[in-house]
Amino acid sequence: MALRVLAFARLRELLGFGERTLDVGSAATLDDVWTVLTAASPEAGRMRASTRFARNGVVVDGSAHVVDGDEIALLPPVGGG
Amino acid sequence: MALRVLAFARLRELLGFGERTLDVGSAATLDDVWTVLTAASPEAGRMRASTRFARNGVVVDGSAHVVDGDEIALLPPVGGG
Amino acid sequence: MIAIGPEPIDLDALIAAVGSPAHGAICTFLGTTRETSPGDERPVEALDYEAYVELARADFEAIAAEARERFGPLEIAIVHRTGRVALGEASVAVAVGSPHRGASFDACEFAIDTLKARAPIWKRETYRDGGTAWIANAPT
Amino acid sequence: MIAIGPEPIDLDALIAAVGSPAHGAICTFLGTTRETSPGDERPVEALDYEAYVELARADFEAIAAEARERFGPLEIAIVHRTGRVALGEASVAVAVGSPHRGASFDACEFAIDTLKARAPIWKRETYRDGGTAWIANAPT
Repeated sequence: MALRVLAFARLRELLGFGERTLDVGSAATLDDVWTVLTAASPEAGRMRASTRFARNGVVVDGSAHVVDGDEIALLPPVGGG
Repeated sequence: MALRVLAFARLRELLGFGERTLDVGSAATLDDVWTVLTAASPEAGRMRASTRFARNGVVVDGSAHVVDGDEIALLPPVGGG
Repeated sequence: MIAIGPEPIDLDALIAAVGSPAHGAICTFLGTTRETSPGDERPVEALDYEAYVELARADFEAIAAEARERFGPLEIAIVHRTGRVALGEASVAVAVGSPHRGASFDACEFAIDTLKARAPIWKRETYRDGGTAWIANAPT
Repeated sequence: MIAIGPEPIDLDALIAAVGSPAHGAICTFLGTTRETSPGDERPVEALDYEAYVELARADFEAIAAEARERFGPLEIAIVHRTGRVALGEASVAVAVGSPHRGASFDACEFAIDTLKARAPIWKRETYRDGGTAWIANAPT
Protein backbone atom coordinates (compact mmCIF):
# COMPACT_ATOMS: atom_id res chain seq x y z
CA MET A 1 0.00 0.00 0.00
CA ALA A 2 1.55 3.28 -1.08
CA LEU A 3 0.96 6.48 0.88
CA ARG A 4 1.98 10.03 0.17
CA VAL A 5 3.30 11.58 3.40
CA LEU A 6 3.73 15.28 4.09
CA ALA A 7 5.79 16.60 7.03
CA PHE A 8 5.80 20.21 8.15
CA ALA A 9 7.94 22.63 10.12
CA ARG A 10 10.05 21.03 12.87
CA LEU A 11 8.98 17.54 11.82
CA ARG A 12 9.99 18.26 8.24
CA GLU A 13 13.45 19.26 9.46
CA LEU A 14 13.87 16.28 11.81
CA LEU A 15 12.54 13.66 9.41
CA GLY A 16 14.43 15.08 6.46
CA PHE A 17 11.51 15.29 4.02
CA GLY A 18 8.61 17.57 3.21
CA GLU A 19 6.94 15.00 1.03
CA ARG A 20 7.67 11.32 0.34
CA THR A 21 5.99 8.08 -0.52
CA LEU A 22 5.80 5.26 1.99
CA ASP A 23 4.85 1.63 1.58
CA VAL A 24 3.00 0.07 4.49
CA GLY A 25 1.19 -3.21 5.03
CA SER A 26 -2.58 -3.43 4.80
CA ALA A 27 -4.41 -2.76 8.08
CA ALA A 28 -1.77 -0.16 9.05
CA THR A 29 -2.91 2.73 11.24
CA LEU A 30 -1.56 6.25 11.43
CA ASP A 31 0.20 5.32 14.66
CA ASP A 32 1.98 2.57 12.70
CA VAL A 33 2.99 5.08 10.04
CA TRP A 34 4.32 7.38 12.77
CA THR A 35 6.38 4.57 14.31
CA VAL A 36 7.98 3.71 10.97
CA LEU A 37 8.74 7.30 10.05
CA THR A 38 10.23 8.32 13.39
CA ALA A 39 12.26 5.15 13.98
CA ALA A 40 15.47 6.94 13.03
CA SER A 41 14.74 10.18 14.95
CA PRO A 42 14.07 9.91 18.68
CA GLU A 43 13.64 13.68 18.78
CA ALA A 44 10.81 13.48 16.25
CA GLY A 45 9.40 10.49 18.12
CA ARG A 46 9.07 12.54 21.29
CA MET A 47 6.77 14.95 19.45
CA ARG A 48 3.96 12.38 19.18
CA ALA A 49 1.78 13.88 21.91
CA SER A 50 1.79 17.30 20.28
CA THR A 51 1.43 16.08 16.69
CA ARG A 52 -1.90 15.82 14.85
CA PHE A 53 -2.49 13.66 11.79
CA ALA A 54 -4.50 14.55 8.73
CA ARG A 55 -5.69 11.94 6.27
CA ASN A 56 -6.75 13.30 2.88
CA GLY A 57 -7.16 16.75 4.40
CA VAL A 58 -9.16 15.72 7.45
CA VAL A 59 -7.72 15.62 10.98
CA VAL A 60 -8.06 12.10 12.40
CA ASP A 61 -6.87 10.01 15.36
CA GLY A 62 -3.77 7.85 15.31
CA SER A 63 -5.98 4.77 15.45
CA ALA A 64 -7.42 5.55 12.00
CA HIS A 65 -6.53 3.08 9.27
CA VAL A 66 -4.87 4.16 6.06
CA VAL A 67 -5.64 2.89 2.57
CA ASP A 68 -3.69 2.83 -0.63
CA GLY A 69 -3.28 6.28 -2.18
CA ASP A 70 -3.96 8.25 1.02
CA GLU A 71 -2.31 11.61 1.59
CA ILE A 72 -1.11 11.63 5.19
CA ALA A 73 0.12 14.83 6.85
CA LEU A 74 2.08 15.20 10.10
CA LEU A 75 1.11 18.43 11.81
CA PRO A 76 3.19 19.74 14.72
CA PRO A 77 1.75 22.47 17.00
CA VAL A 78 0.67 25.35 14.81
CA GLY A 79 2.04 28.89 14.93
CA GLY A 80 0.11 30.86 12.33
CA GLY A 81 -1.05 34.41 12.76
CA MET B 1 -22.94 90.43 29.44
CA ALA B 2 -22.13 89.16 25.97
CA LEU B 3 -22.07 85.46 25.13
CA ARG B 4 -21.10 83.66 21.97
CA VAL B 5 -23.69 80.95 21.30
CA LEU B 6 -23.26 77.97 18.95
CA ALA B 7 -26.20 75.85 17.79
CA PHE B 8 -25.82 72.55 15.97
CA ALA B 9 -27.81 70.25 13.72
CA ARG B 10 -31.60 70.37 14.22
CA LEU B 11 -31.30 73.20 16.75
CA ARG B 12 -29.25 75.21 14.28
CA GLU B 13 -32.00 74.81 11.72
CA LEU B 14 -34.85 75.62 14.09
CA LEU B 15 -33.16 78.60 15.76
CA GLY B 16 -31.88 79.98 12.49
CA PHE B 17 -28.26 80.44 13.50
CA GLY B 18 -25.10 78.41 13.83
CA GLU B 19 -23.33 81.09 15.79
CA ARG B 20 -24.50 84.39 17.27
CA THR B 21 -23.83 86.76 20.12
CA LEU B 22 -26.37 87.15 22.90
CA ASP B 23 -26.64 89.74 25.65
CA VAL B 24 -27.98 88.50 28.97
CA GLY B 25 -28.23 89.95 32.45
CA SER B 26 -25.72 89.14 35.14
CA ALA B 27 -26.58 86.02 37.18
CA ALA B 28 -28.09 84.34 34.10
CA THR B 29 -27.96 80.55 33.93
CA LEU B 30 -27.84 78.30 30.89
CA ASP B 31 -31.52 77.52 31.42
CA ASP B 32 -32.18 81.27 31.16
CA VAL B 33 -30.18 81.41 27.95
CA TRP B 34 -32.21 78.48 26.60
CA THR B 35 -35.50 80.20 27.45
CA VAL B 36 -34.49 83.39 25.65
CA LEU B 37 -33.20 81.60 22.57
CA THR B 38 -36.16 79.26 22.11
CA ALA B 39 -38.90 81.80 22.87
CA ALA B 40 -39.74 82.09 19.19
CA SER B 41 -39.55 78.36 18.41
CA PRO B 42 -41.79 76.03 20.42
CA GLU B 43 -40.37 73.11 18.42
CA ALA B 44 -36.85 73.94 19.60
CA GLY B 45 -38.16 74.50 23.12
CA ARG B 46 -39.51 70.96 23.23
CA MET B 47 -35.98 69.64 22.67
CA ARG B 48 -34.79 70.78 26.13
CA ALA B 49 -34.80 67.32 27.70
CA SER B 50 -32.58 65.88 24.99
CA THR B 51 -30.24 68.87 24.68
CA ARG B 52 -26.92 69.18 26.49
CA PHE B 53 -25.11 72.44 27.13
CA ALA B 54 -21.39 73.06 26.84
CA ARG B 55 -19.77 76.12 28.38
CA ASN B 56 -16.29 76.89 27.04
CA GLY B 57 -15.97 73.35 25.75
CA VAL B 58 -17.13 71.56 28.92
CA VAL B 59 -20.54 69.91 29.25
CA VAL B 60 -22.43 71.47 32.18
CA ASP B 61 -25.92 71.50 33.72
CA GLY B 62 -28.58 74.05 32.85
CA SER B 63 -28.24 75.51 36.35
CA ALA B 64 -24.66 76.64 35.62
CA HIS B 65 -24.14 80.41 35.51
CA VAL B 66 -22.65 82.13 32.50
CA VAL B 67 -20.14 84.97 32.55
CA ASP B 68 -19.20 87.62 30.04
CA GLY B 69 -17.28 86.20 27.07
CA ASP B 70 -18.42 82.59 27.52
CA GLU B 71 -18.81 80.31 24.51
CA ILE B 72 -22.07 78.43 24.98
CA ALA B 73 -22.98 75.46 22.75
CA LEU B 74 -26.37 73.80 22.36
CA LEU B 75 -25.90 70.09 21.66
CA PRO B 76 -28.85 67.98 20.47
CA PRO B 77 -28.61 64.16 20.63
CA VAL B 78 -25.47 63.09 18.80
CA GLY B 79 -25.30 60.90 15.69
CA GLY B 80 -21.62 60.50 14.87
CA GLY B 81 -20.03 57.31 13.62
CA MET C 1 -3.59 60.82 15.19
CA ILE C 2 -6.84 62.67 15.74
CA ALA C 3 -8.62 64.36 12.82
CA ILE C 4 -12.04 65.82 12.10
CA GLY C 5 -12.64 67.30 8.67
CA PRO C 6 -14.02 66.95 5.16
CA GLU C 7 -11.21 64.88 3.62
CA PRO C 8 -11.90 61.26 2.62
CA ILE C 9 -10.46 58.82 5.15
CA ASP C 10 -7.08 57.28 4.32
CA LEU C 11 -6.98 54.08 6.37
CA ASP C 12 -3.36 53.40 5.44
CA ALA C 13 -2.40 56.67 7.10
CA LEU C 14 -4.16 55.63 10.31
CA ILE C 15 -2.44 52.24 10.23
CA ALA C 16 0.95 53.87 9.72
CA ALA C 17 0.24 56.20 12.63
CA VAL C 18 -0.37 53.34 15.09
CA GLY C 19 2.52 51.12 13.98
CA SER C 20 5.46 50.31 16.24
CA PRO C 21 8.13 47.62 16.39
CA ALA C 22 6.67 46.68 19.78
CA HIS C 23 3.25 45.93 18.30
CA GLY C 24 2.04 42.61 16.95
CA ALA C 25 -1.57 43.60 16.37
CA ILE C 26 -3.52 46.31 14.58
CA CYS C 27 -7.31 46.40 14.76
CA THR C 28 -9.23 48.89 12.64
CA PHE C 29 -12.86 49.88 12.37
CA LEU C 30 -14.50 51.67 9.47
CA GLY C 31 -18.05 52.98 9.70
CA THR C 32 -19.55 53.26 6.22
CA THR C 33 -22.67 55.03 5.06
CA ARG C 34 -25.64 52.95 4.00
CA GLU C 35 -28.53 53.37 1.64
CA THR C 36 -31.13 52.89 4.31
CA SER C 37 -31.29 53.84 7.94
CA PRO C 38 -32.58 51.44 10.62
CA GLY C 39 -36.30 52.11 11.07
CA ASP C 40 -36.71 54.25 7.96
CA GLU C 41 -37.34 52.63 4.62
CA ARG C 42 -36.80 55.71 2.47
CA PRO C 43 -33.68 55.39 0.32
CA VAL C 44 -30.96 57.79 1.38
CA GLU C 45 -29.54 60.03 -1.31
CA ALA C 46 -26.86 61.86 0.68
CA LEU C 47 -25.37 62.12 4.16
CA ASP C 48 -23.92 65.18 5.83
CA TYR C 49 -22.01 65.30 9.08
CA GLU C 50 -21.65 68.35 11.29
CA ALA C 51 -19.29 68.58 14.27
CA TYR C 52 -18.49 70.92 17.11
CA VAL C 53 -14.92 70.47 16.00
CA GLU C 54 -12.99 71.82 19.00
CA LEU C 55 -15.02 69.81 21.50
CA ALA C 56 -15.05 66.69 19.32
CA ARG C 57 -11.28 66.82 18.99
CA ALA C 58 -10.89 67.14 22.77
CA ASP C 59 -13.30 64.23 23.18
CA PHE C 60 -11.32 62.03 20.78
CA GLU C 61 -8.17 62.83 22.79
CA ALA C 62 -10.02 61.89 25.98
CA ILE C 63 -11.23 58.63 24.42
CA ALA C 64 -7.64 57.81 23.39
CA ALA C 65 -6.39 58.48 26.93
CA GLU C 66 -9.18 56.35 28.44
CA ALA C 67 -8.38 53.51 26.03
CA ARG C 68 -4.71 53.56 27.04
CA GLU C 69 -5.67 53.57 30.71
CA ARG C 70 -8.06 50.64 30.34
CA PHE C 71 -6.26 48.46 27.81
CA GLY C 72 -2.58 49.11 28.40
CA PRO C 73 0.14 50.42 26.12
CA LEU C 74 -1.27 51.11 22.68
CA GLU C 75 -1.40 53.66 19.89
CA ILE C 76 -4.76 54.86 18.65
CA ALA C 77 -5.96 56.96 15.73
CA ILE C 78 -9.49 58.36 15.43
CA VAL C 79 -10.75 60.20 12.34
CA HIS C 80 -14.25 61.48 11.54
CA ARG C 81 -15.44 63.22 8.43
CA THR C 82 -17.57 66.34 8.23
CA GLY C 83 -19.71 67.62 5.38
CA ARG C 84 -21.07 65.50 2.55
CA VAL C 85 -20.10 61.81 2.62
CA ALA C 86 -20.97 59.73 -0.43
CA LEU C 87 -22.91 56.49 0.06
CA GLY C 88 -20.60 53.58 0.72
CA GLU C 89 -17.72 55.73 1.88
CA ALA C 90 -16.31 55.67 5.40
CA SER C 91 -17.51 58.43 7.72
CA VAL C 92 -15.42 57.31 10.69
CA ALA C 93 -12.29 55.23 11.25
CA VAL C 94 -10.47 53.98 14.33
CA ALA C 95 -7.14 52.13 14.33
CA VAL C 96 -5.39 50.63 17.36
CA GLY C 97 -1.92 49.14 17.43
CA SER C 98 -0.90 47.17 20.52
CA PRO C 99 1.46 44.40 21.58
CA HIS C 100 -1.27 41.73 21.65
CA ARG C 101 -4.49 41.31 19.76
CA GLY C 102 -7.02 41.21 22.60
CA ALA C 103 -6.21 44.77 23.64
CA SER C 104 -6.37 46.00 20.05
CA PHE C 105 -9.91 44.66 19.60
CA ASP C 106 -11.09 45.84 23.01
CA ALA C 107 -9.67 49.35 22.64
CA CYS C 108 -10.96 49.76 19.08
CA GLU C 109 -14.50 48.72 20.02
CA PHE C 110 -14.40 50.88 23.17
CA ALA C 111 -13.36 53.90 21.12
CA ILE C 112 -16.08 53.62 18.49
CA ASP C 113 -18.76 52.83 21.08
CA THR C 114 -17.76 55.84 23.19
CA LEU C 115 -17.49 58.14 20.18
CA LYS C 116 -20.98 57.20 19.03
CA ALA C 117 -22.43 57.66 22.51
CA ARG C 118 -21.11 61.12 23.23
CA ALA C 119 -18.90 62.88 20.67
CA PRO C 120 -20.50 66.15 19.49
CA ILE C 121 -21.11 65.08 15.89
CA TRP C 122 -24.43 64.98 14.06
CA LYS C 123 -25.68 63.21 10.95
CA ARG C 124 -28.32 64.41 8.55
CA GLU C 125 -29.85 62.08 5.99
CA THR C 126 -31.33 63.48 2.80
CA TYR C 127 -33.82 61.15 1.14
CA ARG C 128 -34.56 60.71 -2.53
CA ASP C 129 -38.01 62.15 -1.90
CA GLY C 130 -36.35 65.40 -0.77
CA GLY C 131 -37.00 65.01 2.96
CA THR C 132 -34.25 65.27 5.55
CA ALA C 133 -33.78 63.97 9.09
CA TRP C 134 -31.15 64.30 11.81
CA ILE C 135 -30.37 60.77 13.01
CA ALA C 136 -29.47 60.30 16.65
CA ASN C 137 -27.57 57.22 17.75
CA ALA C 138 -29.49 54.72 19.84
CA PRO C 139 -28.49 54.88 23.52
CA THR C 140 -26.26 51.97 24.45
CA MET D 1 -11.71 36.17 -0.21
CA ILE D 2 -9.41 33.46 1.06
CA ALA D 3 -5.71 33.49 0.18
CA ILE D 4 -2.52 31.81 1.37
CA GLY D 5 0.71 32.70 -0.39
CA PRO D 6 3.92 34.70 -0.49
CA GLU D 7 2.51 38.04 -1.72
CA PRO D 8 2.50 41.02 0.66
CA ILE D 9 -0.94 41.66 2.11
CA ASP D 10 -3.06 44.34 0.44
CA LEU D 11 -5.55 45.37 3.12
CA ASP D 12 -7.48 47.59 0.71
CA ALA D 13 -8.22 44.51 -1.41
CA LEU D 14 -9.62 42.71 1.64
CA ILE D 15 -11.75 45.72 2.53
CA ALA D 16 -13.07 45.95 -1.01
CA ALA D 17 -13.90 42.23 -0.91
CA VAL D 18 -16.10 42.56 2.19
CA GLY D 19 -17.91 45.75 1.18
CA SER D 20 -21.64 45.84 0.47
CA PRO D 21 -24.34 48.51 0.35
CA ALA D 22 -26.03 46.62 3.20
CA HIS D 23 -23.01 47.00 5.49
CA GLY D 24 -22.34 49.82 7.89
CA ALA D 25 -19.28 48.34 9.57
CA ILE D 26 -15.93 46.90 8.57
CA CYS D 27 -13.55 45.53 11.20
CA THR D 28 -10.05 44.46 10.20
CA PHE D 29 -7.19 42.78 11.99
CA LEU D 30 -3.55 42.79 10.94
CA GLY D 31 -0.99 40.59 12.67
CA THR D 32 2.47 42.09 12.25
CA THR D 33 5.86 40.54 12.89
CA ARG D 34 7.86 41.79 15.86
CA GLU D 35 11.50 42.06 16.72
CA THR D 36 11.19 39.88 19.78
CA SER D 37 9.07 36.90 20.62
CA PRO D 38 7.29 36.54 23.97
CA GLY D 39 9.59 34.59 26.29
CA ASP D 40 12.69 34.89 24.12
CA GLU D 41 14.89 37.92 24.35
CA ARG D 42 17.00 37.22 21.27
CA PRO D 43 16.41 39.77 18.51
CA VAL D 44 14.64 38.26 15.53
CA GLU D 45 16.28 38.77 12.17
CA ALA D 46 13.74 37.08 9.92
CA LEU D 47 10.45 35.19 10.00
CA ASP D 48 9.31 32.41 7.71
CA TYR D 49 5.85 30.91 7.50
CA GLU D 50 5.04 27.47 6.16
CA ALA D 51 1.53 26.19 5.46
CA TYR D 52 -0.24 23.02 4.50
CA VAL D 53 -1.90 25.15 1.89
CA GLU D 54 -4.81 22.93 0.81
CA LEU D 55 -5.87 22.18 4.38
CA ALA D 56 -5.31 25.76 5.55
CA ARG D 57 -7.49 27.07 2.74
CA ALA D 58 -10.23 24.60 3.65
CA ASP D 59 -9.89 25.65 7.28
CA PHE D 60 -10.20 29.36 6.41
CA GLU D 61 -13.38 28.52 4.48
CA ALA D 62 -14.68 26.62 7.51
CA ILE D 63 -13.84 29.55 9.80
CA ALA D 64 -15.71 31.91 7.45
CA ALA D 65 -18.75 29.62 7.46
CA GLU D 66 -18.66 29.30 11.26
CA ALA D 67 -18.41 33.10 11.61
CA ARG D 68 -21.48 33.59 9.41
CA GLU D 69 -23.39 30.99 11.40
CA ARG D 70 -22.50 32.57 14.75
CA PHE D 71 -22.61 36.26 13.95
CA GLY D 72 -25.21 36.60 11.21
CA PRO D 73 -24.98 37.94 7.69
CA LEU D 74 -21.48 39.15 6.97
CA GLU D 75 -18.66 39.02 4.45
CA ILE D 76 -15.24 37.87 5.58
CA ALA D 77 -11.77 37.83 4.03
CA ILE D 78 -8.83 35.89 5.48
CA VAL D 79 -5.30 36.09 4.07
CA HIS D 80 -2.07 34.56 5.41
CA ARG D 81 1.41 34.90 4.01
CA THR D 82 3.90 32.10 3.48
CA GLY D 83 7.67 32.27 3.12
CA ARG D 84 9.85 35.13 4.33
CA VAL D 85 8.01 38.04 5.99
CA ALA D 86 10.04 41.15 6.78
CA LEU D 87 9.92 42.54 10.30
CA GLY D 88 7.06 44.97 10.78
CA GLU D 89 5.05 43.59 7.86
CA ALA D 90 1.69 41.90 8.20
CA SER D 91 1.73 38.11 8.17
CA VAL D 92 -2.04 37.71 8.49
CA ALA D 93 -5.10 39.83 7.84
CA VAL D 94 -8.82 39.39 8.50
CA ALA D 95 -11.56 41.75 7.34
CA VAL D 96 -15.26 41.49 8.19
CA GLY D 97 -18.04 43.62 6.73
CA SER D 98 -21.46 43.42 8.40
CA PRO D 99 -24.61 45.48 8.87
CA HIS D 100 -23.73 46.48 12.46
CA ARG D 101 -20.46 46.95 14.25
CA GLY D 102 -20.80 44.45 17.09
CA ALA D 103 -20.92 41.51 14.69
CA SER D 104 -17.95 42.83 12.72
CA PHE D 105 -15.76 42.94 15.84
CA ASP D 106 -16.98 39.59 17.17
CA ALA D 107 -16.53 37.78 13.87
CA CYS D 108 -13.10 39.29 13.20
CA GLU D 109 -11.80 38.33 16.64
CA PHE D 110 -13.36 34.86 16.37
CA ALA D 111 -11.66 34.32 13.02
CA ILE D 112 -8.16 35.29 14.11
CA ASP D 113 -8.46 33.39 17.40
CA THR D 114 -9.62 30.25 15.61
CA LEU D 115 -6.99 30.56 12.88
CA LYS D 116 -4.24 30.84 15.46
CA ALA D 117 -5.55 27.89 17.45
CA ARG D 118 -5.84 25.39 14.64
CA ALA D 119 -4.95 26.43 11.09
CA PRO D 120 -2.06 24.30 9.72
CA ILE D 121 0.48 27.13 9.49
CA TRP D 122 3.89 27.27 11.18
CA LYS D 123 6.28 30.08 12.02
CA ARG D 124 10.04 29.88 12.22
CA GLU D 125 12.07 32.65 13.78
CA THR D 126 15.68 33.16 12.76
CA TYR D 127 17.71 35.09 15.32
CA ARG D 128 20.59 37.46 14.77
CA ASP D 129 22.87 34.92 16.47
CA GLY D 130 22.01 32.42 13.72
CA GLY D 131 19.71 30.18 15.77
CA THR D 132 16.22 29.24 14.67
CA ALA D 133 13.06 28.12 16.44
CA TRP D 134 9.57 27.02 15.44
CA ILE D 135 7.14 29.07 17.52
CA ALA D 136 3.88 27.42 18.53
CA ASN D 137 0.92 29.56 19.55
CA ALA D 138 -0.07 29.44 23.18
CA PRO D 139 -3.22 27.36 23.74
CA THR D 140 -6.26 29.61 24.32
